[in-house]
Amino acid sequence: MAKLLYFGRLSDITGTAEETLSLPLEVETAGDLRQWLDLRFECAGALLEPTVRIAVNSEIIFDSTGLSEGDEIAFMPPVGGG
Amino acid sequence: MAKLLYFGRLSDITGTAEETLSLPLEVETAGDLRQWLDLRFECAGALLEPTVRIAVNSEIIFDSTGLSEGDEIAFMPPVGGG
Amino acid sequence: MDAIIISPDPIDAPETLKQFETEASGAGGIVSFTGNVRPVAKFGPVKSLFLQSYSPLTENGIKSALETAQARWPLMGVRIVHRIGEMAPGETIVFVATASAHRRAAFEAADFLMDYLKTEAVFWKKETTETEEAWIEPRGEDYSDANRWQLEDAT
Amino acid sequence: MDAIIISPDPIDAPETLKQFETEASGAGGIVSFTGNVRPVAKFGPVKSLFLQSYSPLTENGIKSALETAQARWPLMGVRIVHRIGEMAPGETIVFVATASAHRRAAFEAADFLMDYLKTEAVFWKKETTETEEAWIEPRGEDYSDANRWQLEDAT
Repeated sequence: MAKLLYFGRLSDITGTAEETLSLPLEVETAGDLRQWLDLRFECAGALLEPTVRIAVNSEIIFDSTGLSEGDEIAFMPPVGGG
Repeated sequence: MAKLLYFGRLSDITGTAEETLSLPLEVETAGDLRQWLDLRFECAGALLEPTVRIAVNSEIIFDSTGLSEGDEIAFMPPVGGG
Repeated sequence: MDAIIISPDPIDAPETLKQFETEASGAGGIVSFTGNVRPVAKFGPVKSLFLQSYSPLTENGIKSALETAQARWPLMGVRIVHRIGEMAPGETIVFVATASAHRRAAFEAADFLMDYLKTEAVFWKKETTETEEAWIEPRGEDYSDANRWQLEDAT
Repeated sequence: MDAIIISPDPIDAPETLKQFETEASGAGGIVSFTGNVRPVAKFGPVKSLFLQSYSPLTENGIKSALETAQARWPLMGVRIVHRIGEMAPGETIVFVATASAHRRAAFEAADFLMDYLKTEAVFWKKETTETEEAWIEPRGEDYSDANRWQLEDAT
């Protein structure tokens, strides 16, 4: 199982801020997961935007990074506080 | 009679922060007064420095400005607060 | 008091400045920035603002920005307080204070930290008005403000 | 509260910020600068600092700088408090606060006003240490800081 987090406006699109699921066999990298989730949620590319960064276990990673069961995977649209 | 004010380090040189005196006949302009006072106080040019500005009745003036009895004449070395 | 605080508790900016000035006594210059929830947005009066963070990314990023500021300017103290959760118009979202013997250092470091917080700190914010809820992302102006510091690095 | 105060009374910076924030409520960003008497000078520990002004030149000059700032930046409020007379190390000499809907405007206006106060405001200051009394005039750095604003005017 992996824990998925959708921050900011992404939670409006996915309808949830957090979910736990088993990664499908065909999902090996973070990039694969983007594609798979974008289809699953019918996001029309919202999860594919390059400004949406992915963090795995609290580290920003590249789309080529491999994923493992047990990972906490966060989808982060552009950040900004203050 | 004119009122003379010496601000900042100038009062250390003149030995007074304020005095009242009749302007000598030969002192017609602010520049004349600088010269006359510099000799009188034996300032060795301290009052002649171009960074020392003169204000007459609360307005910064040029050395060529004429002086009158009743004026308040202030000698102001470089300013700065904060 | 910790140099960095991220919390849902209301921020009392003057009180925080008071504590900071006591701790940074001896500094010739202290600069503070207080950022408040704006009362009016594009689509009318603001009802509330929601700030989301992602621990420990948020904390780690701010800590790293603070260390960058300390390496770049001769600071005698830095304080960063950022609120998260739900807040009302006029309430304080962020308070930053810097202390230095040098006036310019205190100004620049506070300015730099605010640019970081606005464009790089790991927060998301949602503004609620009468008619809608909108997630607010940095404006072009915020990014160009932040880029000022990178350009200087290169020269 | 008046926008400009020049007085021998001690300055309570956090309290002044508090009053200012109340008056400037609705501003998204508030910047403050607090300048304190430094504890140590070139020639050892400072015993006291004496600030001399010349009324109404001092007031008129500061008023004019404040108007320049208001014309140049979209400010919702400005506060300038400057102490005169005798003061002790650690005590506040000057407090400046600016409020604006725009963060950069608040930072720049406060920075501009401090540069004015440091190099052009009509004050003279004498620092007393164990061994001597010295009148302090602006440093080259203060003048170059102040010139930043003139250079920008020309472009």
